[in-house]
Amino acid sequence: MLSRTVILAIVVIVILAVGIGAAVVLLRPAPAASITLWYNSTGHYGDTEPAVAQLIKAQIEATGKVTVNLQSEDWASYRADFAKGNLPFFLLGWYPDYFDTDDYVSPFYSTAGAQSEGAFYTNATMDKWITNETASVDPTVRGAYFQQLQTQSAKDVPYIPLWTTNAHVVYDSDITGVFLHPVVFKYFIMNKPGFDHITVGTTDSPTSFDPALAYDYFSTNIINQVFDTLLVYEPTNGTLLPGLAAQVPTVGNGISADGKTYTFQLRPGLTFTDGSSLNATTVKRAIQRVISLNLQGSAEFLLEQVAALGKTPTIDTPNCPGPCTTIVFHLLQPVGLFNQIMAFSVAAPVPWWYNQTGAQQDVVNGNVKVTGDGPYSLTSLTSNQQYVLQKNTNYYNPGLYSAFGIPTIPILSKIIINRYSDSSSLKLAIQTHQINMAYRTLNPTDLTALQGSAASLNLKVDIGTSPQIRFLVFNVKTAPFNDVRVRQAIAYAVDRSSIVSNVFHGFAVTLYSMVPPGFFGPDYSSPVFQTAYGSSPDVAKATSLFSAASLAISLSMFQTDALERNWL
Amino acid sequence: MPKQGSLLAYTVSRLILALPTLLVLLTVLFLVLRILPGDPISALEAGRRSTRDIAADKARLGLNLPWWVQYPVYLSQVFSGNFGTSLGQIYLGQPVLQVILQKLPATIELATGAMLVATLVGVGTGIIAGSRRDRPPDIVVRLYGSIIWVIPVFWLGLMLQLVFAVGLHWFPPNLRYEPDPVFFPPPSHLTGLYTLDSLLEGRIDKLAISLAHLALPSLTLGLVLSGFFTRTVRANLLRTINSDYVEAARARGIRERYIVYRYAFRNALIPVVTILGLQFAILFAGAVLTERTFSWDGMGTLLLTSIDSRDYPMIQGTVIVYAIIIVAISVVIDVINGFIDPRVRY
Amino acid sequence: MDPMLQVQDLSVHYKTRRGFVRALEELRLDAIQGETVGVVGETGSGKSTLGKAILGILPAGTQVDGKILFRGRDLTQLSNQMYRRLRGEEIALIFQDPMTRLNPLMTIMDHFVEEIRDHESVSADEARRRAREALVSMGIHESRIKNYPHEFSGGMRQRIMIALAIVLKPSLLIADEPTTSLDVIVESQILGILQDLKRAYSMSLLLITHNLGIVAEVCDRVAVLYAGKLVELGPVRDIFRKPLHPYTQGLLSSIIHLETKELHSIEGSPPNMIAPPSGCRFHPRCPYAQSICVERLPPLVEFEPGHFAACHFGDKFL
Amino acid sequence: MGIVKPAEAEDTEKLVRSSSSIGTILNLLLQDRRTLAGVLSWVGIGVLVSFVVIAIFAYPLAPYDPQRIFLTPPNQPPSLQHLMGTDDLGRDLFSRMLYGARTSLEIMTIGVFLALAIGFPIGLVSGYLGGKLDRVLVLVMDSVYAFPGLLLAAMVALFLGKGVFNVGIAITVIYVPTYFRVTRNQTLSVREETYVDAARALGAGNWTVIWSYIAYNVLISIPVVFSLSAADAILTAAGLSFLGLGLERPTPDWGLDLSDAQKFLTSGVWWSSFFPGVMIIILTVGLSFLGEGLNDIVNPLLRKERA
Repeated sequence: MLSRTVILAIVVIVILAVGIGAAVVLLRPAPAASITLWYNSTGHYGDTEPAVAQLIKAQIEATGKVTVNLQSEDWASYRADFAKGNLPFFLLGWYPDYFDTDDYVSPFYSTAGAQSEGAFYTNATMDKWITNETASVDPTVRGAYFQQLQTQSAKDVPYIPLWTTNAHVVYDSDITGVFLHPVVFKYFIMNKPGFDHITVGTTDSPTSFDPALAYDYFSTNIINQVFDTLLVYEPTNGTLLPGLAAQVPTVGNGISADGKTYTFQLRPGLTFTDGSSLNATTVKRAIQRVISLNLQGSAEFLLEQVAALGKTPTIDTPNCPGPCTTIVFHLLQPVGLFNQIMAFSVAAPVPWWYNQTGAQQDVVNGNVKVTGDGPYSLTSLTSNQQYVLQKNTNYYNPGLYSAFGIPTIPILSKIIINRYSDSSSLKLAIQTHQINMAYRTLNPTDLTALQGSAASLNLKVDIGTSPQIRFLVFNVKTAPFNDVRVRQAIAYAVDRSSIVSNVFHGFAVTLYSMVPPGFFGPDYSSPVFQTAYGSSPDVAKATSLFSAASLAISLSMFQTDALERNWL
Repeated sequence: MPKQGSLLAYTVSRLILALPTLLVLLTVLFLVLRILPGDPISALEAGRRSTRDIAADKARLGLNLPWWVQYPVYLSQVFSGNFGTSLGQIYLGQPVLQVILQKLPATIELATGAMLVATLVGVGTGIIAGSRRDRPPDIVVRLYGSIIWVIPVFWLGLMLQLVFAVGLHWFPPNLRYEPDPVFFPPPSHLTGLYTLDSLLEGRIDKLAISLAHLALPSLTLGLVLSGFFTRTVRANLLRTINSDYVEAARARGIRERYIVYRYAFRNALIPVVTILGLQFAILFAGAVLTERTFSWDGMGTLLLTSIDSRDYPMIQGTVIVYAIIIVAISVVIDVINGFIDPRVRY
Repeated sequence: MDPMLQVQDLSVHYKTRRGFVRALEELRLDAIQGETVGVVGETGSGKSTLGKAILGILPAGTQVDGKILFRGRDLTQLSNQMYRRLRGEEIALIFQDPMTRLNPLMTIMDHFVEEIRDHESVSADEARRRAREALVSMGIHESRIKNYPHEFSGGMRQRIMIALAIVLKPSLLIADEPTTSLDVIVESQILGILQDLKRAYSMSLLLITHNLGIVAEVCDRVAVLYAGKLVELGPVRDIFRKPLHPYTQGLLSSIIHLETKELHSIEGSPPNMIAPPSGCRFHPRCPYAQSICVERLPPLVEFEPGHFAACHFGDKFL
Repeated sequence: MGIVKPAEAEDTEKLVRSSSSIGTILNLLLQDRRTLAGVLSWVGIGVLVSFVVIAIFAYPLAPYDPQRIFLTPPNQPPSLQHLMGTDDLGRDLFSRMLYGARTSLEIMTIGVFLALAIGFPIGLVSGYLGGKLDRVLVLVMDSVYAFPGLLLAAMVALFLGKGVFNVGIAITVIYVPTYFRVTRNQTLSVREETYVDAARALGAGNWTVIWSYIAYNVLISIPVVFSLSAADAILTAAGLSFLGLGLERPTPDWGLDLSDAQKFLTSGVWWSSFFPGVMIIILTVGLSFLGEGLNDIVNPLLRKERA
């Protein structure tokens, strides 16, 4: 019977398929040495991260010497994990805290800074250069130090700079006052005619709103709306203005001649939104709190080391009790950028009742316990969902920007920030006008599409250069990355231009030094990685370096296997 | 025979019968969550040396104890509703049950909406097919029935989003409510079900907004589920239409209309109620995917967030609450079934 | 007296996937008022089809030819609406298996009220009263009228079915194997009830059965069907005494005779109804078959007054 | 056909027929080609066989390495060079789809076959022996069956880690109860049939009885369940990947690719979401058709044998 033959044929095919399938599964070749690259999976850097990670994986694997496993986790865990040294090799980004080239050097190459970046890099010479560089205000002197620092960084490779992103914001075209400020994205100068509030969407999620702990873009940016610092920035650039302080200290007027004493005069009658007083002792107590808590992953080192306040800062409050408006900082050595640091969120005063033994919880028994003195207060906080900023009607300085054509701040009475789980949800929300503004982070494809349809959708798409840099971090204490040859091999292997074109469609710029070119004042940037490793990947060099370091890699293999549970 | 009394007795007996099922399910979950991975915390941390001190977490959760000690503790925790506090960064320190109860209404709302869509579409198409056997409508509906249930629910969600939210602007693309609480203040939190709360508040506008947001997720999940109803209703209807009692009714000269409704449809729909319980399992699984597609802040999203932040107590709590809901629903379905089907109570 | 029911050349062909099933071929049958006619035959001989054909409840797509005259009206020409009114009201049918013939979701009362009010415009109270009456007349206590079908035994359900059938006082009752699924004691009860009813309302009864014992006990005349064809028709006494068709002879000898205690069975199995044998359909099993039986279909011939048979050799058995 | 044999003959025929149950189904398939059920089944078989072929011959069929990144701008629309376009990394989507068939079928095969291998014998024993063991097993299996499959699989996958084999195991857990139920129910009803009693009376041992009669009969209904659960397994695997619990990037996997591509959908990049979705749908619809068709063919068969 013919049908029998057909049946038989089908049965044979099916059995063969099953057998071959099983063989394919079971007989896959075991990988050679393997390393793990970590990336954030929950949209802190937008949803381009998996693509970047895969691209880097492919580039490293092109050497044929190692396989790269990809691992991801949510931002809060990621943040905590790398600070604790749990991530050996990972993707990270950096947004400046203050307006100085030092902010691209100290946080990375100083021993304390490298710790909070999860690199655990330490080099006494680098530390010394940094100290010298911060002490000086002479561009030539600083330039020389920055050059040495960058050159050394390309040799030691604790980080591999990859690219700088473009900042972007998409918003209703009738919203005014939107500016991609390099440090603080200021909601309090925005206006939407006929509206008293706007809703903003983001894919980012905060870690904490305690200035003593927060050290990521979203958290510090909210802190900057809710807390004022002694000094604040102009609306559109990095020039400092008096904030809580009545004026910006200058040499002779607040700064001692040796550059080691800074005196600030607080405005009189300041209070926090809950009515508790804000005076010189409050400021002193807040700064001491940050340093004594020294929370893991926080920006504490900016105060302790960069600002040279030391472990036990000497801070005088000469007219307390009494008006209690004068505060004097005694630095261990001269610091040229102390004013800048006093404008960063870590230096924001907090009420006396803030937890002195640990980070202040944002919500206690359902009540928001984030209390500041800024133009807005955080009145409602639904974890991972919605954050509502409400106008602080008693704001002490509504005329802060009157000289810039903004008579009073804040303008809008409410800013409602909604969190979206991914960039496509965020894009949908702005596209369908569910929200008035999408700020951080839309993916490049969507951005291009939105640019194209902005006019018909009544949206504006602002794209600006961003001071944010993106880079790879090695935990230099962990095998195999404790071997500098492995780090150098990877520096040879990475292909920046393919990341920029393939992932970011040109919405990014290749970066060859942790100091990005052309941002602040004198340009100290030097493309040291281009000089050392070339502008396109050199697979041959990478391969030979990997081979040279192979012993280390096989050791690490052993370690990884011991850590990973192997099922079946 | 007194009906009320027996229904009550039946309800009680069903509740008692549900206990072993719940116990078995909890035991299975105990195995999956604690015994199979050996050490769930380390398994979650999978190779990373964690932020959290694994040993301390294990001690805190009692996971370092042998299973025969863990098991009774686990059960007592479940039955006292004490699932511990969150270890994840987002809900750090908050009681697990409290967080879950905040998210539960969203999932219940979505599930109800989806079940409604599934029942309406499924029963409708099933009736069309069943009463026109082997004619073109039947063939179309049968193809629909065998295609729709294998369409990935997340893919369908994306397509509906693309067409109805982005393209036609008929419905909002995601979330449970307008993100702007100033123009669109959400209904006051009474039950957590936005639609019900709107009604309780007497605000039709809020109800409309809630329903608009509910529409696409419910449609997505409901359509995928409807295939099963289509096929069951069709098969049952074919059975009842050709049944002896329908023939007998016809022989008695009963009006065709009554025969179709009282005899064929009602009898065809009863088994549908019976299988409804099992459909909820598929429904909740689909709801996890749908919640993700539509940024719907329910239990599914909570579970995924907890997995992301490796929040073991929250993962465990969420999964157990799912199990309890499933068992509770099966009891409710049985009681409903007892109410509408006179044969069941014996 | 004019016959109440006249079935003339009735053919019923069911449509199936494999072809037409010729369930009835050119059947002739009549019944006068108050008469009991038995219809006997093997399973698949078309006897149940006959009942359904008269009531017009054959499945959609079934091909029906011939005439069914009821009180002079051709039922096959009736509109759906007219036909529906006729069912239950003038012709009622009792089915073989009472267990599955009631809607499990409706109480007994619901069944009655529905049927009464679908045919007569009476008040609900009146309908309920009549329902109770009908039920009580079947020997079931009226308190049970609110019960559901599953709460009754098979015998009680058959009585309920009979009550439902007679509640509108039809003039023709078709009973399709009414006792087959019941035990012997219940069977005799049910038969007694049917007899009483027939007398009380002077109904005609068409009793479809395979049980010749019942036929002998109850019927005035009997029609024997084989493979959809009427093979013999006549008064009960004539047929039992002098069966003219070999098939009838076979049937009769397959009853256990108390005297001989011998059981004859008919050799072979019922024919394929899609492609029935040529000529006389019984020829493959007929011990007397000749070549003519294969070639030609025997006509129905009146061999005695009122005693018809369709056999080429009918006269040989006279 | 059409001739009723004496009871013994009928039973013999059943025994003979049951010993080639799969063949019986295929014979019926050939017979019923023109009915809706037959058409559905053949379409299903066609789809399944083509995907198996694609999976086996992915290497020669695919124009490129599925992980090769083309340094042209990514997200290229379909063209002659890239039949289905490229994804957000500039990888050839067509090649990834072909290799994705391999991933899907591997997972499905592991999951469904393991589930069959576990659920079938347990169901057989449970249904045949009955008693307390049966009641306990039914309670356990029904409980698991009532729990959302994807969630259970997600838990298992979460604790086992990513990878084809682990996802396969996770899926196994869901379908063991399915096969258990089918096998047990069939066993229960077949057990009551006379020919098993007859065989027992002839002195066959318990296990002989089980294997020679029940097992084969139960096997008739397995292809139906197999097709339907395979379709469901592919969906579940895709769901796991979509949730980030399935496979590790850059494994070519439809669910994962779809999950990564969906974010570009509203910006006009339709192909990278469309094709993975379509691949999943074609395969699952094929399997669903096969299951539906077989169901229509097998159910009357079972009923007939039962009658």
